[in-house]
Amino acid sequence: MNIFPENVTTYAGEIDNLFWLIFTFVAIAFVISVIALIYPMIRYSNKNSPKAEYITGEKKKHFKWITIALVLLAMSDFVILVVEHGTWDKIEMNPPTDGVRVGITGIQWNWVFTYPGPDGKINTSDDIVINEMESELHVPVNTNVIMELRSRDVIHNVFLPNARLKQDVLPGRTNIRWVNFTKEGKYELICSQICGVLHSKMRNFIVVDSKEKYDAFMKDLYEKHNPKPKVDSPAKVATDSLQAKVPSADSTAKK
Amino acid sequence: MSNSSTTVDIRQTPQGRLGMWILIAGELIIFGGLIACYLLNRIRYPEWGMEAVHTSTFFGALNTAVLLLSSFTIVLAHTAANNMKPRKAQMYMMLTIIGGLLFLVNKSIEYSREISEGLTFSSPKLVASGKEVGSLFWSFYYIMTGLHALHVVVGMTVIFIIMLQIRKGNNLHRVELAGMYWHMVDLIWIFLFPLLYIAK
Amino acid sequence: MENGQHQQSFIQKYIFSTDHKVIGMQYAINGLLMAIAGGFLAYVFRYNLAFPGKDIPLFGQLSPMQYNTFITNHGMIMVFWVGMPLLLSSLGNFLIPTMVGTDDMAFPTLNMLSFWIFFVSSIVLLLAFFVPGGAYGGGWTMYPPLSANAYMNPNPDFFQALFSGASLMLLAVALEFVAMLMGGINFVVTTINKRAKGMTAFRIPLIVWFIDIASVIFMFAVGPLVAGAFMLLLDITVGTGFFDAARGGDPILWQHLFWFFGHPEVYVLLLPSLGVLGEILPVFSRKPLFAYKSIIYMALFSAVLSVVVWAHHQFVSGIDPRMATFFSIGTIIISIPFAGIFLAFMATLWGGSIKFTTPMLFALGFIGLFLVGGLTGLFLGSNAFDIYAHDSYFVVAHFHYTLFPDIFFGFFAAFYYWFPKFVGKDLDKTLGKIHFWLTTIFFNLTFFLLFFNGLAGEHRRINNYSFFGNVNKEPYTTFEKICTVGAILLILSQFVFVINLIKTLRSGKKAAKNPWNATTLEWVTDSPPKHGNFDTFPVVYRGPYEYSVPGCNEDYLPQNQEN
Amino acid sequence: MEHTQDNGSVVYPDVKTDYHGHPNYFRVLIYLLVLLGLSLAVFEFNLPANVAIAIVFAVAVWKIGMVIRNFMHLRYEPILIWIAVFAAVFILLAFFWGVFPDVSMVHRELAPKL
Repeated sequence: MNIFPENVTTYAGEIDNLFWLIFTFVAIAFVISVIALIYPMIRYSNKNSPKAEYITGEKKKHFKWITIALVLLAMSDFVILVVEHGTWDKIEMNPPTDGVRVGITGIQWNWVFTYPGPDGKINTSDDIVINEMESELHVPVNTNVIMELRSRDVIHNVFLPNARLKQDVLPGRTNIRWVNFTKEGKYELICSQICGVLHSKMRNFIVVDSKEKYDAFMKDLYEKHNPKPKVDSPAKVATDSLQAKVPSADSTAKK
Repeated sequence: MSNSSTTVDIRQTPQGRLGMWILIAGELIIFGGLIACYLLNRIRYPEWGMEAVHTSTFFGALNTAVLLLSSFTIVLAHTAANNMKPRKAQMYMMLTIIGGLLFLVNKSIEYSREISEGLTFSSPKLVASGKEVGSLFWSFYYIMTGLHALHVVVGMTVIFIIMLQIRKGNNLHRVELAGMYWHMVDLIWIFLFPLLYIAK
Repeated sequence: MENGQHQQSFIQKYIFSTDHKVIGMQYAINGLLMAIAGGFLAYVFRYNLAFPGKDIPLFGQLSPMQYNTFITNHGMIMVFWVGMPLLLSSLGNFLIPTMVGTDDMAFPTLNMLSFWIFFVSSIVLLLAFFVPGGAYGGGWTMYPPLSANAYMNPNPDFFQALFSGASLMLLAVALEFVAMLMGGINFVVTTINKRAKGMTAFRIPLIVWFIDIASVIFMFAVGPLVAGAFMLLLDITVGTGFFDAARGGDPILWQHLFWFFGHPEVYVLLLPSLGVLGEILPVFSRKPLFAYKSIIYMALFSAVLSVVVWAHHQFVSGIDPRMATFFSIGTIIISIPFAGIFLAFMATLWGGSIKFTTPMLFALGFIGLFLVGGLTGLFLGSNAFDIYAHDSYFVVAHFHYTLFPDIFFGFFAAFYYWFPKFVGKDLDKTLGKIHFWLTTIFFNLTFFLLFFNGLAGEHRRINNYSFFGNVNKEPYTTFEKICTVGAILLILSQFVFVINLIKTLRSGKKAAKNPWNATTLEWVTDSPPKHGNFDTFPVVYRGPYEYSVPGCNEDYLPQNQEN
Repeated sequence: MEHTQDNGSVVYPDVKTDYHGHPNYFRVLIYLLVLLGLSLAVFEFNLPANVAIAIVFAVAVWKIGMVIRNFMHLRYEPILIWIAVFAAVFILLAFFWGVFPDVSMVHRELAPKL
């Protein structure tokens, strides 16, 4: 059944499978419960059973049915927890550390993409920043893409339906999430946390290129923007960090 | 069927005290939530120690002593009320209110000193010197002490109203309830004192 | 006992009354009026979703800002101004004094004050629609920095900021909390202190237990959020930086403060409704409530657990992943006591002699629909799947499947059941059944398909989905339309209820003292109970659910009947 | 001072029939003031900072305990009231524990320069 969007990443299938696993348990529980609800309605209706029995339910003989059901529920809960923890562990707790790094920064109401300069790191002086409406982030296929997620103003949420990934971005902290696309194409990157008036229009794209196309794209990008190589002198670093202490003008403008 | 006098009396604690305890538990959680937020940030920013230096331990200690003494007087008012001495209870309640006023006077002297030093929650001085994290300390300082001062005012009002009510010797059990609220105000301060004035 | 029959002026008797029944009525009326407001908002934005850009009948064009405002206030109103007054305050006020067998609440004046503060809070909330800038439109969770910066003026003066939508909403919520705190203190103290003679802990009807547990959860969990609301209010009005990352604050702290209360709030809404089921199912099955004591223990257990599961609303907020694991375990564990309670309710039916009256239909409908809502909670409770489903229509469908049966089915069941007692007239049975079937059918029509939209990747709080490729295709656009049609029909079918109400009030038959042959104490007194409830205080001899006791002439044994 | 009753019903405890006992309030006050002095004097002893702060907070908790037990007469109250007060503490601890990793263990980062 194709009730999910097309899955294009290494872990999207896992999340879908997790859904079907839970769905199996839930469907069984649902069917049993509905039978347990409907059957007595017919069997013990006023017509079919004019006199009720006196059952308080405190006796072991009667209460055992609930105990059995709860033990079964606890067991399926346990299975669900074990399986889902594997997926959680893979996606959130032990993300890979090697791969292409990109920066995604939420502003009202657009996603700003940051490609690393020649040093391969984000948030350094040689970054290439793309801040256009409906812009596209190019990433290579079959490679770990490490996304550094930040926000400039309010809380946004990076939502990649095809990758089954959702992550809030908060001002003041960096969240690192990863994704590994298995299929080339153009996918949506949506903001799914309400972020103001034009929240509904906050949508950009991730374009997954083959390795060759991606290399060519990066080469073009470097030529066009000509990122300055990073100056590593200690003095520069010191002034950088000093400047960093002063908050940007707009974040305090309200005050 | 029974007669009415015994039926409503199945109780362990008089209902006023019971209600008061629940209210106090609720208030403790409100303040506790604020204190928890402060502590979480205090642990996060060790540099707040530099800001806490500016609070005046002397005034803080003085205020603690004032509140402890006023707690003492209100509890004496409660004893007097128990002994059916409304005049004496009123006197002790008056002393408690004076204690509260003294507390507020101290507090306002403290505030004016700090504000004149430019230590406010949106202090341009702190922000300009790159110590905007320090201004968060002052935000917490003012909100915690301010909310507490508000409770002092409420407590004083309640004590004053009840002081008027017991004039004719009825409603004497309410003295204890007002006292409990006042003690709660006191014990919140007991915890705020080391938090803001001593731990530097 | 004190004689309450002396003459009172109209204002004393019906407006500033300290009588718990009048206050219960006031809460119910206020709640239902707010439900009309919430329902109208729902109609407007649902129409907009199905037919984006079209003129909405009775409203006109809906701008994106208005859309945000409407969804935000729909959530706020339905949870805090409909669910809370209808289930907690109204039922608590009506039932606690009558069921524990006393004349009034422990603190009647406080009780009156509670309602009037609540009334003011509803006015303040609605007032926000008419201030410059409009009501707040950033989601009912009010996450800063969006809410802290909601007033767009860069240098707001204090009063401008205070009368902005965001701070009015905060003020309204804070006032409502004060009202509910007062009510909660009253409920708990009344139950503990003013019980009738012989009313021991395990002879108290389940609904009284559950309302008290809910009140205790509410009073204990709301504290940090009150502190947080104060902090956010200062952020908006005077420019402190508690949630401003640039100045060392932390937006995630608000999320914790909010959900630390926000999740227990779900149980605050759920428990009174479960209590209603606990009263109705035994009466119409003519059978004791299955495992009454165990149900109470399970509820207490879940109450304790409810304060340590809150962060499952924040799985994708960037919280520590280890904590997320813990909260996931807690969330899935808390399903067990609630499953136990529902199973006990279902087991009550077995071996009974079921009469399908209107309240019973609503009670059974509640169980059936809540089953869907509760089971889909398992998907969202597991943190790995929540990465995908969070903030999607799956969540929307899930919480409507829990909260709608909870608030409305629970309330209607209680309404049809206790209306003869507290108003003194019999409601029309046929219209009641029509109301039930229409509500059930159209409710499912409205929300069931949204599960699929959510799984297809449709995220919440968007005013126009034609922008998004994954969901701007068949069948999802049709699903949206079906949902809207369902929502409109759902709202229209409530007119059956209104008609029934008007008809009954005008020409209803006078209700008997104990029309359902129930055992609890409220049925001992007249319908409607007079001021002071009982002629003589009842004495209790047995538990609340003694139906079909062997060797008994009648099939029920009232609590106050000596053998 | 017993407050439990023989047949589950008590007379309303008006102020004459004393509902609970009374500790020696003056002694309690002296203890409290001594403890206040101790928390001020701790820093004169040249203890390590952590130990000093631990002592100060221990003293604060001790003082709170004294006020709540003696002045507010918690020591004479039934178990239910103790549960209510400790539930408040439990809830705050739960909150603190749940938020600690997210606020106290995360270091602030400034907005990226764009």
